Order: sequence, then C-alpha cells, then structure tokens
Amino acid sequence: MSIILRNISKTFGDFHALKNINIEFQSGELTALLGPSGSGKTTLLRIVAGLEEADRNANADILFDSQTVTSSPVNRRQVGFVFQHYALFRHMTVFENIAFGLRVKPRDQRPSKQDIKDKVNELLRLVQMETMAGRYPSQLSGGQRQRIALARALAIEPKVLLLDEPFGALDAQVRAELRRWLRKLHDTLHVTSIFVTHDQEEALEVADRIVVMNRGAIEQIGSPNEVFHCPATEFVMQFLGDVNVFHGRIESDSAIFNEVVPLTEGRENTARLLVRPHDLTIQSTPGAGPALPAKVYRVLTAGPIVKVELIDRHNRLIQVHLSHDSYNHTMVKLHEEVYLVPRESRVYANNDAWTGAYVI
Amino acid sequence: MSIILRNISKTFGDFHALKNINIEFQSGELTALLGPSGSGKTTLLRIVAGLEEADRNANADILFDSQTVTSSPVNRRQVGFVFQHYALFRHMTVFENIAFGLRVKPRDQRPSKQDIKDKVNELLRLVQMETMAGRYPSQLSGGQRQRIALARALAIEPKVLLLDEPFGALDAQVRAELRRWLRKLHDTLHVTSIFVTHDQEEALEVADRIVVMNRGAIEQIGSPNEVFHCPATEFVMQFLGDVNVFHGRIESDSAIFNEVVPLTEGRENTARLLVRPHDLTIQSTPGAGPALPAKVYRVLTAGPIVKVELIDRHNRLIQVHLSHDSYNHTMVKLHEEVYLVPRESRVYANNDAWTGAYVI
Amino acid sequence: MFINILRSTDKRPGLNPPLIVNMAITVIALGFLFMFVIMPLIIVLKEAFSAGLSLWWASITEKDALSALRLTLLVAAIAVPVNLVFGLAASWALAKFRFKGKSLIITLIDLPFAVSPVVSGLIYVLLFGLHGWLGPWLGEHDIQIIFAVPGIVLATVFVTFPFIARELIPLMSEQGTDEEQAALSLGASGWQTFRRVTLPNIKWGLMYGIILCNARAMGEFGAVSVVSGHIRGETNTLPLQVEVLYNEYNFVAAFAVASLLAGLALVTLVLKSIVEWKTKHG
Amino acid sequence: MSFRFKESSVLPGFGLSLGYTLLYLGLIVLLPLSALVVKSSELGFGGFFKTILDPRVLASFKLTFGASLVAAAVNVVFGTIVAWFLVRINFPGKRVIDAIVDLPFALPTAVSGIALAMLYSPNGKLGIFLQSIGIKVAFTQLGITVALIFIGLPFVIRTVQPALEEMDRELEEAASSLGASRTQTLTKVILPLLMPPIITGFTLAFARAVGEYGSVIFIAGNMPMKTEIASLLIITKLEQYDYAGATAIAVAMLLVSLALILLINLFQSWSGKHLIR
Amino acid sequence: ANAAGTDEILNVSYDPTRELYRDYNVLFAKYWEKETGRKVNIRQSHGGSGKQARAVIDGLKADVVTLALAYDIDEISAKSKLLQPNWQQNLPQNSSPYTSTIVFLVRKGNPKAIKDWNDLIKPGVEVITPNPKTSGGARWNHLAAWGYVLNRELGDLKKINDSDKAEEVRVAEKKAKEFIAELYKHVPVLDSGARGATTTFAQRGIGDVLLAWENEAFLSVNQLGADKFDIVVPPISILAEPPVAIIDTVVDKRGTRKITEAYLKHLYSPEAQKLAARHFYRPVHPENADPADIARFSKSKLFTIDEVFGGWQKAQKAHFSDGGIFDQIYQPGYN
Ligand SMILES: Nc1ncnc2c1ncn2[C@@H]1O[C@H](COP(=O)(O)OP(=O)(O)OP(=O)(O)O)[C@@H](O)[C@H]1O
Ligand SMILES: Nc1ncnc2c1ncn2[C@@H]1O[C@H](COP(=O)(O)OP(=O)(O)OP(=O)(O)O)[C@@H](O)[C@H]1O
Ligand SMILES: [Mg+2]
Ligand SMILES: [Mg+2]
Repeated sequence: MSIILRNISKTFGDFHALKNINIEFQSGELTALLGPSGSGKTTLLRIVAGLEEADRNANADILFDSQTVTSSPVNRRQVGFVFQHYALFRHMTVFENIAFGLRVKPRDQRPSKQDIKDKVNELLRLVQMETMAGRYPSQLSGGQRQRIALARALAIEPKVLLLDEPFGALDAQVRAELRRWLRKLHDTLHVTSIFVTHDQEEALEVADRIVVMNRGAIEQIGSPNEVFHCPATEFVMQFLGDVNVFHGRIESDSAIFNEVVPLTEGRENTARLLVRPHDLTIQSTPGAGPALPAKVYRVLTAGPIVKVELIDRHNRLIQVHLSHDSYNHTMVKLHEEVYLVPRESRVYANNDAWTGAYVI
Repeated sequence: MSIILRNISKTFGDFHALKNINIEFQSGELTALLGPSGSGKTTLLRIVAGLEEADRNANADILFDSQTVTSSPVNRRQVGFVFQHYALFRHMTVFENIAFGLRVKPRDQRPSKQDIKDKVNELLRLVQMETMAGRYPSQLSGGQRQRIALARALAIEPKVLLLDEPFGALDAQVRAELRRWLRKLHDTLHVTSIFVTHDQEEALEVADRIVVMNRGAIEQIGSPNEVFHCPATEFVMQFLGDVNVFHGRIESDSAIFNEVVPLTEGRENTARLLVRPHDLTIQSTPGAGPALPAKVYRVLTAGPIVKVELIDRHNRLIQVHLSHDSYNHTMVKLHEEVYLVPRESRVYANNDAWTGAYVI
Repeated sequence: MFINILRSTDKRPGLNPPLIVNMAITVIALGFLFMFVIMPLIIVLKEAFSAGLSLWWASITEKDALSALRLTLLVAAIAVPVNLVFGLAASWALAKFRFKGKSLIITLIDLPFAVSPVVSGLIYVLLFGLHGWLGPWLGEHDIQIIFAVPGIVLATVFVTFPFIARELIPLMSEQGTDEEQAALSLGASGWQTFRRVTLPNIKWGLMYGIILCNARAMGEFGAVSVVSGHIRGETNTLPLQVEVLYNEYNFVAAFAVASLLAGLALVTLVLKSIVEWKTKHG
Repeated sequence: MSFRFKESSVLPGFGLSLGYTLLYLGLIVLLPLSALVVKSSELGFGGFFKTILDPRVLASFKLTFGASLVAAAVNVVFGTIVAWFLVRINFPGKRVIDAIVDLPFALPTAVSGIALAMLYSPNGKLGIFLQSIGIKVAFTQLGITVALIFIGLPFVIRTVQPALEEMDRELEEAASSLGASRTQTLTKVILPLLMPPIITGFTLAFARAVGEYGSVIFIAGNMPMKTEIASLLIITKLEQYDYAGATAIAVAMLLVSLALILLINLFQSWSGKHLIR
Repeated sequence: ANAAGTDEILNVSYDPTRELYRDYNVLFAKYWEKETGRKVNIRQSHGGSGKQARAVIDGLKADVVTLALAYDIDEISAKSKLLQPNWQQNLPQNSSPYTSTIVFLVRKGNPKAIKDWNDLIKPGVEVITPNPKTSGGARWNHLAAWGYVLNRELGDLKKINDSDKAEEVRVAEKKAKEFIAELYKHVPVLDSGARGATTTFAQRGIGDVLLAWENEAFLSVNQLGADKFDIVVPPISILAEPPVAIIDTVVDKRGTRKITEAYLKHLYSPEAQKLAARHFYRPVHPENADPADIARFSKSKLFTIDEVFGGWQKAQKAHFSDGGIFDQIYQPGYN
C-alpha cells in the first residue's frame, strides 16, 4: 500500500509540531524517520495512523493507495502501530495482549482459537518470550514490554506497519535479530513500513529510504547512501554520524578555519568545516595538503574501532576513528603531536554549502 | 561513596530475577550495567536505590561507604535515580518536576527560590529544553521526557547516581553531548554512578568499568578493554558487539568447523568459533592460514564503516566490517567468490574456551 | 498471613509508612467507621433481633414485607441497569473527550443529589399528577404513572442517577486514552475497545458505582414515599414498609426489615469477591 | 485560533455517547426539574423572594449549607484515611469492613436517623460518653452534621479507593528517590494526584447532604431558627398544600447548590486539564 | 367491580389505623358476602394524614379516605373537586364513626405530678410534642391547649361565638397565645411526626410528658411497656374526630359507589363500634362496645373544633398557616 501525505501541518496550541509535510511512501518500502528528539516523528506517524488529526486545511490530504483516508478512523486503516511508550493493556496477560487484534476481528475473518494460539506462540518465539505468556505487563522488564508491543502490532498482519522506536529498549543482539526479521517480513509480505528511530546506524542499515526531520520539517529524503554521502543540508550531515565541526570565517574568497571563532557571532560571514571522524587520517608529518596540528588526548581501544580524541592548538576537541589495523600501523601515542589530514570534508558558509577555497 | 552488594538475590514469585550478586562499586567510578533485556539490570539498580527489597537472607547486605543501608529508606540514601519509564510527575510542569528534589529538602538545606530557579534553568539548558519549562509531561515527546527525568535526578546533586537507560530515547547527538557531560560531572564531582544501557558501544565508551549481566547473574566485571578484548565467557564475547558464530564439533583433538552442525544437537562435543566482523579480512585468494570461501551477498556503504554480508558454502551468513579505506582497496564486488581470513578469533568447546587446534 | 497485620499491602521498602503510622491510620479509620457505621449497624441489628430470631424471621416473611421486598428488587433491577447504561455513556463522553461546557454537564449530573428527596418525588407529581402537565392526558388514557410502579421506578432512577457516572468520570479521565488508541490501531471497533479495554480498566470503580447505586435504589425512602401511594402489598417498597411498621409502633418488625436492607451490604462483599476471583482465574 | 466545540480525538462514539447523555439527562433530570421551576413561578417574582427571604428560610439555608459543607469536609479527611486503610494496609476481616462502608446507602434514611438518634441521644451508647465530656450531639446542629456525615460517608471512600488502587507507584518511588520524606511524598505527589476523586467525593457528599431529609429530622430537634433544615421547611409548606412555596424553597436550594457545584467542577476541570493525556 | 365476583376498593387512611382496618376489613368482607354474595378485596394505604390527602389530590385513586383531620378531606375537596364540599354531612356524627382525644403520657408514677394543662408550663417540665406544621397529631395538641386556656379564661366556651363577649374573648385569646408560647418554650425537640415524638419521649428518655392521641398513648404503653409509663387524662381536652368520606369521582368512575357507601356505613354498626373500642378509639355508640374497653376511657370534658375554632379551615388558617400563631411565637424577637 502506498501512502501519500500532502500539506500536512500540526499545531499544539501555538506550537508548530509539523510544518507542511509532503511525502510519499512507496508500497512495500521500508522507510526510516530519523530526527532529533522533539522533531515531530511521533506526531507524523500518529497522523499517518489516524491517531492524531492534522490541522484542517483545504489542501491537506492523506492517501492510502490513492484513496483519501483523512476521514477514515484508525481501526479501518489496517495499520499496525507500535507505540513509543508501548501502551500495553494492563489488565491482559502477554498472551492476551498479542491475541487482542485477532480476537476483535469480525467473526467471519476471525481465526480459530487454535490458530490464534499458534500465531501468538510463533510471535512469542520471535521476540524470545515464550516463557512469559502468562505474565502481566507490570511484571515485565522494559525491553520485554517493548517486544510485546511489537509482537502485538505484528499479529494482525497489517498492510502498513508504523513503528515508533520499536527497538529503543533492546540490546544490540535482539535488536539485530528483530531488524533482520523485519527486513525479511518486508521482503516477503511487501507491507509498507515506516519506523522511527533515533539510531542513525540502524536507519542506515535497515531502511530503503530515510526521511530526516528537523523542527517539524523534512530536511532530506533519500536512500541511506544519499543521505549519508550527499547530505542535502548541514543539519543532515551533522545528524548522521559523528562529525568534527570547525568554526571559521569568510575572508575575501576563502573560508578561514585556523583560529577560534566565538560561536555567538551569528551566521553572517561565518563558515563551518565538517569532517567525519573516520575521514581524518593521522600523520606524524604535515604533508602537502591542508593539515591540522593536534595533540593526542585520549585513546579508546575497546570496541570494533579505535577512537582517538585529540586537541588542536585552539583547544578544540577533535575525534578520529581508526580501524584497529590502521591504529596499529600509525602507532599513535598519548600526548604526541600529530597532523590530521581530512580525506573528505564539507564546508558550509552562511546557510549554504561552500564550494570555494578554504584554509585550515 | 563506595557501594558494596553482598549475596543479593531477588525472586518474584518463583522467578529468580537476581541470583546471588556480589559486586563492589568504587567511589567516584562510572560503571555500566550491560546485559540483555530481562537480565535483571533494573532490578539490581532498584535494590541499590532501596526501591526494591532483596530477598531476606542472613548474608545479604548492602553497604554504602561500609555502612549497611539495608534498612535505610530511599529518601535517606541520597541517590539520584533515573527511571527507565521516566516516572515524571504528571501534575507538575517541567520546571516543577526538576525543582521538586530541591524544594523538598529540609528547610535549612533548601536553596533560595532564586537559586532553585537558576539551578533548574541551568539543567534545562544542559538538556536543551530551555523553552519548555512551563509544559506538562503529557505535552512532551518521548526523548524530551527522558531528558527531564535526567535533569530531575541531577538537580539534587546526589552522592550516588543510578541511571536506568538514561539515553535510550535520545538521538546520537544529544546522547553524545549528555554522555560527555555525565563523564565531566563525574570527573569533577566524584559521584559514584551506575548506569544501565543496552548499547554496548555507549558502555565501552563512557564507563570506567562494565558489569555484564545475564539471566540474573554477573558474567564479567572489568574495564571496557578487558570485557571487549578478553571476554570471560562466550556470552560476553557474543554480547559485546557483532560476532560471527560458526558451529562445529570436536573430533579427536581438533575443533572442526567446515561443515554445518545442526544447532539442536546439545552442547556435548560441539564447538563454536567466534569472529568479530572487523577481525575478518577479505582476500581474493585463500593464502596460507585457515581461510573460509564465501560469496559476497550484500554491501552496505552508508555509514562510517562498510558492512559486507557474505554467504559461505553451507549457506551461513557472515558479516565483515571494513573501513571505507580498506573497502576501496579490496574492491569487493557483489556475488564475487572471496576468502575470509580471521585475524583474531575465539573457539569455545562445550562450556569452556578451547585452546586446541581447529579447522575451518 | 497474620504476620502481615497492619503492614502495608505493597511490600516495597522505603515508601511505606512505619508500622506506627499504619497503626494510627487503622485506629482513625476504624474509629471513624465505628462511630458512624458500625455502631448504627449494631443498633439496627440489636433492635431487629431484640425479640428473638423467630420474630425476626416472622417479620421479614410477613406477606406485606415479602411483597415489599419483591417490589424493591424489581425497582432496583430496572433503575440500576438504566443508570448503568447512562453512566457508561456519560463517562465515555465526559472523560475521554475534551469539549466546551463539560463542567456544566457534570454539574447537571450531580444535581439530583442536591435535590431534597421529597422534592425528587414532587417533581414527578408535578409532571404526572392529576393536576400536573401530563396528568389530564394520562387520566384520559387511564395510564397510571405515579402511585404505581412506574412512578416509583422513575423517582428511584432520578435519585440514583449520578452514582455510576460520577464514580467513573474521574477514574476514566485519570487513565487517559493510550490503551484505547492501541486497541483501535489493532482494528478493534469502538464497542470492542470499550468493552475489552476500557471496562476492565475501570472495573473497580464501576463495581463501586453499581453497588452504591443499587444500595441507594433499594434504600431510597423520601422520593419513593411521595409517589408510592403506600398501598399495602402493592406499592410499598422495603423502606416504606419499614416506615409503616415503625409508625404502627411495631418497632421490632421495622428494624427487622431494615436489617434485611442492611444485609444488602453483604452483596458488596460477594460481588467484590466474584470480581476478584474472576480477575485471578481468567 | 478558531472556535472549536470539541478538540479532535480518534476515539469513536463521542456523538452517540454525548447525545445519549444529554437526552437522558434532559428527560430524567432537566424536564422534571423544569416542572419545579415552573411551579415556583406561580408565586411571581415578589412572592418567590418573599418566600425564600423569610428569616426562618434563610436560617435554614445557612444551617443546611453550613452543616453540609462541614460534613463533606469531614468526609474528605476521614474518607481518604479510610480509603487508604482499605487499599494500603493489611488487616484481618478487611473485606467485611469494606462491605460495611456502603451501609449508609442501603439503610432507609429514616432508619439511619433513628439509629443515629438512639446512638447519640443523651441516653444512647455514644451519647452518654460524649455527654460526659460535655459534648451534646443529638438535637443540636452537631447532630445534624453527624447525620450528614453518615449519609455522605461512602462517597469519598468509594471514589478515592479505586483511584488509589490504580495509582502508579513509580511516582512515589521517584519522589522518594529525590529525597522527599513520606509526608512530602504524600502532600506533594499522592494527594495532588488523588485530588480529582477527592473533589468528586466532596461534591457528591455535599450535594447529597444538602438534599437530605429522612435521617436528619430524627436527630435534628427541628427547632425553628436553630435546628430546622431547609428540607423540613419544604415539607412544612407541602403540609399546607402550598406547592408553590415548597417549590420556591426547593428552587432556591437548587440554584445555590448548582452554583456551588459548578464552581467546584470548574475548578477541578481547570486544575486537571493537563492530566488528560 | 370485576367480573369474577370480587369487588375491589382502595381505602386511603392514616398511620395508626392499620390494626383497626385490618380487622374491620375482614368484618366487612364477611358482611358484604352475606349481603350480596360477592367477595371484596380492600386495598389499604397508610401514611401521614396530610401526605395521604395530597396523594389523593394528585391522583391516588382512593375510593374512600379515612383520615385524621377533616381539614385534610376539605383540602381534597377544595383542591381537586373529587368530592362535595359538604361531604361531612353525608354520614352521621360529622362523618366520624369513632373519636379520640389528646392525653398526656408521663413517666411511671408521674414524678412531675402533671395533672392538667397548666402543669405543662411549670418550671423544669419538658414537653414533647411534634411540629404542628408537619404533623396532624400535633395540631390537635396545639388546639387542645388553646381550648383549655379559653375555657379557663372564659369559663364557658359558648362565649366564643357570642358577639357581645368579643372583647373578653380577645383578652382570653391573648392569654392563650402567651400560654402556647410558654408551652413551646418547654419543648426541647420538635419532631416531625407523632411517632418520632413518641420515640424521643419513650426511647431517648427526653421530656417529662408527651402529648399524644389517646389511642396512640394506649398503643405506646402496650408496645413500650406498661411498667414505664402512665396515661394522664386532663380534665378538659379536645374531641378529635377522624372523619371518613367517599371520593365521589373515583367511585363513580369505577362503579364502586354502592360498596363504598356500605363500607363506610357499616363502620357505625355495633360490631364495628366494638372493634373501634378494642383498638382504643372512642366509639360514637359506646353502648355497642365491650364495657371493659369503654372502661379504659376516663371521662373528661371534650370540646370540638367547631365550638372553639369554627371549624378546621379557620383553625388551620389562624394557627398553622404561614404567619399563623405557631409561626409568630417562633419569630425571632417574639417572647
Ligand atoms: N513484578 C514482577 N513479577 C515477576 N517477574 C518480574 C517482575 N518484575 C520483573 N520481573 C522479571 O525479572 C526479570 C528482570 O527484570 P528487570 O526489569 O531487572 O530487567 P532488565 O534487565 O532491566 O531488562 P530491560 O533491559 O528489558 O529493562 C525480567 O525477566 C522480568 O520479567
Ligand atoms: N500535547 C502537546 N502539546 C504541546 N506540544 C506537544 C504536544 N505533543 C507533542 N508536542 C510537541 O511536539 C513536538 C513533536 O513531538 P513528537 O512527539 O512528535 O516528537 P518526536 O520526534 O517523536 O520526539 P522523540 O524522539 O523525543 O520521541 C515536541 O516538541 C513536543 O514537545
Ligand atoms: Mg517520539
Ligand atoms: Mg530495565
């Protein structure tokens, strides 16, 4: 089922939570909604589900498979919704929670008791909670509740799956497993899914498309590669993954970054140099191109990559990520003076990308 | 303040949520509790705070600075607690929520109105919610609620800070910032902090020490480097970061991994080869040592590292993580036949680490 | 079990008041109930049985008493369900939605309580009485409303009108709409959502509402007295029967019948136990 | 912002439930009560005010509303304590005590009045004791208050009880972990959250007390200007076949109650706005 | 009347007549069956006299009313025209087949030595009487006391209707009002009904003397213990005449005139008179009653409403309506 949102806005009192959103979700696509806390992700998802009404507006419209659903209620939209705060039924056991959607189906579509049981047990197995069918939500840990919320939404095999941070409280293991399963479900059933996440890695890994939101507006829509490698705005660049930001100023035709610029100065004639930590190489000599002298401050070797924190002459903190291999090659030592060479970087001046020259 | 737990167990009905926990938290240390969902992290934290009573047992004891606190109530323990589900006061504004702990101090220790105001505003700035002081919790997004819960616990400048997934609903940016701030708070105030997380990267990066829990028991306690590089058990190895697991069997004195072993076979005479995705190198020729032939199935280039998914002859999925650099070097092509060489790996047979020979 | 006496029902440490405070609460609560409920109950029972068990039994099995009991049960059996339906509808509309004029509607729902019982009966006389608005028309068609069962039912419905709605409204608004939204998103119809999600969450409040409504429906005297006509064996409810007996200087029988009504409090016990049992066992 | 009668909501059934509520309310409450108003209007403006401004009527209003407020307030304090006891404390035989709470509704009001008068009269079980410490209850305004406490007693208990049962204990834990003492937790967290049911209980107990007749007259003494309640004056008028006068007093009482209850309800909805999620 | 050969009538009565009419209904049913061969089912309604009258006014379909005061039946006639204003002439003795009077119930041995009305206002005497505005019985008490003073002052009650003695009567009435006011000062509790007053006096132990109907006084002594109370009959008191009447429009509509006429007329029959005496009512034909029952009624001078007050309507208006004597003595500032 394809979903189209046209001119959707939402205000709470005089707070604009969504500002004129236009977006299309292809049938069978898995889309990630990515954005900082409070950017309107939940609100958008709730509007799609029909749990919240968008501001009334002549042009506003929501289409499911080209049919407008603006006035059709939640329970007719056939959406599975995983709530950010779970919204489990307190008075029902885990089993009853998951079975609920099946049990309320119209009699002629309702599966038999045994089928319901089998289905629920299958889902319980999926979320690794077979032994807890008889528990009440209050007797579950946070992650367990989240898994039940997920299983409950999946039970009804909806055409559209809306997931509000469905894995937020889960550890990497279970998360990876459920993620894979979600991907597979997708590829076999061709449901249209939208999931909210605050974890850009997850978005990049799982989604077909990523929608980056900020302050109630959409900053960029694109494939994971697009948003990561060609961020449309400075915000997207900063939001997707760690970034070292150097503040500089525009002087004549160059962006100058070799001194500290107070942040308070406003955006006029200022420039920002953005370099991802893994795009910096550490060298013991400056070399030919632009290089930033810095001092090694802290090295974290635990984890799949080595994180090196350095401090430049202006006392700015700089992060560099290396593979264990290259780390072993370069032999960085604490407090050593080194040179950082950006392999790739972006410069933004005023509000646009800067294509001119720059000096570090 | 140092915290010692001795022989702490907790049962709910006949479910053992904690099994004889013994642990010591050094004064001024930042400890991460890491473990899968339902492993007892919240329960343990609640027992430390005094929100839950451990099973009565002659040997069970909780000491704060060598003083037993088993019978002292929560509000005397001077712990700041961030609840996994926030537990914000619904009838109070954001401001009042944060100010609560200050306003209930005994009159002689209570800060002045102005001091309270300043303090709360400072905390609001920290969690980037200056503009929302007058809102009620029901008017906040998930991440915003979490930040308020954090600010509220910090307001009372406790001696012990217990945080139950304090950043679970936040995006990487805010998270990194708060994490840094937490680290700094730590280093300046020397509070003893324990924080629960399901994000092993976060644990590895922030914590001084990591406690890995599983099914109510402690699997390993150690520095980030220790638990990552020298996992005490197979579980720890598997839990900390992605791992490729190959199932094999013991034959005479070797562990054999070159065929598929059904998982159902039980643990006797079986062996597992564990290799981290970044510890595998991709080569176009087998080379001298053990090498695993596999076919490239999917490549994800979005993100700071390149994730390559391969399938071996037995149709097992294998993950390899490369830096963009090495990826560009090796020039992996989709559906190409390649050889995987483990740089580092661990073999577990039966229930122990295996030090003998093995064949891939 | 007995080790737990005076301990808090929730065993979480730290939050619960010390034993001494629990003791004080218990003493105050029991003292208050003792002065205002238990002692009056004892008085009623003492008087009821003052002439022996057999006279008590004779009093409540007397012909008029039995017919009064039947009428009382009938009236309650109509008034309680009718107000139950209203209570559920009203609390749904008033607790789960926000709209203008809500406080006014709630106030109007409260109103029947503030009306003196006699007046509650009187208004139906003013409507349906011989000189009332509808009286002449009813007379022509030989329809008897007041001084007959319909009038008694109406008066009872009026005086017990607010109970269930008012019990449920604060409880329902307290619980918000999260779970209802979840149910709807799972495809449940409005009615299914209400029955399977909302109702179980308010079951205690609902039960108290029904119990209170029922108790009052059976115990109501003033309003019913005005519209009953006091015809023996026909339009006397139990409370009216009590009055009749009392005014006939038949003190013991009056209290015997009253004790029957007091016994209805036991219904609470039974009902609550049933609900609790059901909650536990599926 | 434009005027909207109702804020949007996804829950169904608003029209139906509100429509039914209003219809039923209109038929059962408003229509009959309008008969009351119409009847009282027979007196004309002057007659109406002459009736209700009679010193005896005014004295009875003062007494009725005053005693009702006091009784409702007493019920708030003790009812909350009883509810706490019933929910939070283990006690053998608690179920029976729980059941007895409904007694004031089950007993016909006259029986309650007689029983209370027996209990609190100078030769009654409690009366003797109270007399000995110099408190006279029966046939005084105190006696009226006692009867009104009795008949309104279940309200606060039964509204607070389910709310307390459903209360999220994590909030108490949060308060406690922030250093609040038990008293502070109680006054700053628990009570504010219990406020809506408490206020509801108060309103209902108060309303009920204002209208009460049967149980009061046995213990009131019914002395004009001193212990004569408004409902008694209504009966008095009726005994003289003065329907218009009776309804005039009833209407005046109703209007005062309406105003007071509306005030309370407005306050409650204003202070509880944000509680609805 | 229905086809099955059973007649049905509704008798709307007041409170303490239940026993009397239960027995009388049996008596009449036998009589009626003997006379006509038809069975009769008599439905009974009991309640406060005024309340019962109001119910009939508002549509309670009573065939006959047997109430405590003629005033109440007058009101039925006046307010709803269900019967003729001169209904009281339809049956002998002002339509009252039995009468009663107001007596004093005192504690055993009469410790305060209360013999006459004047003793009621002796210092330290507490009198229990209900509120005349809500209780029919209390009105009798009030009027009896009033009549006592007039009789004492005037010597002869006939002077009341003598226009020459108007001034003398006015002075006497002023005295009566003072007496009444003083009397109510001795009343610590004004119950709303006769039964409540009895309870206050008997059970609560409040007061030294209870003003009550004679038949109710006998009943209370019987029920509450002959060892606790004595009945004192004052030398002069009021003749209480509880009247009976047919509700014309109802019986005409239902076709029960014949049986209701027989029902009321039979109250004057010897066997019914005997029954009334047994239930502590003074029969209008004492000769037909059991002498043992008659012996319980002590002789005293009884005056009627008509003699002293010129009928119930006037009495009600002067004494009990809003602004009447009763209200005046309770006005703030009155002493
Ligand atoms: N009241 C209870 N009754 C029964 N079991 C309970 C209760 N509370 C918790 N448990 C169980 O105890 C175990 C530990 O719970 P806990 O909340 O400590 O887990 P956790 O490690 O915090 O998990 P998560 O990361 O999902 O929050 C879980 O399996 C949970 O189901
Ligand atoms: N009822 C409300 N009244 C006022 N503001 C609201 C209300 N509900 C949400 N908001 C605001 O709308 C904005 C968007 O909220 P939303 O819940 O959609 O954020 P989100 O992107 O889901 O954030 P998170 O990742 O923290 O859950 C937030 O700033 C929030 O404070
Ligand atoms: Mg959200
Ligand atoms: Mg947890």
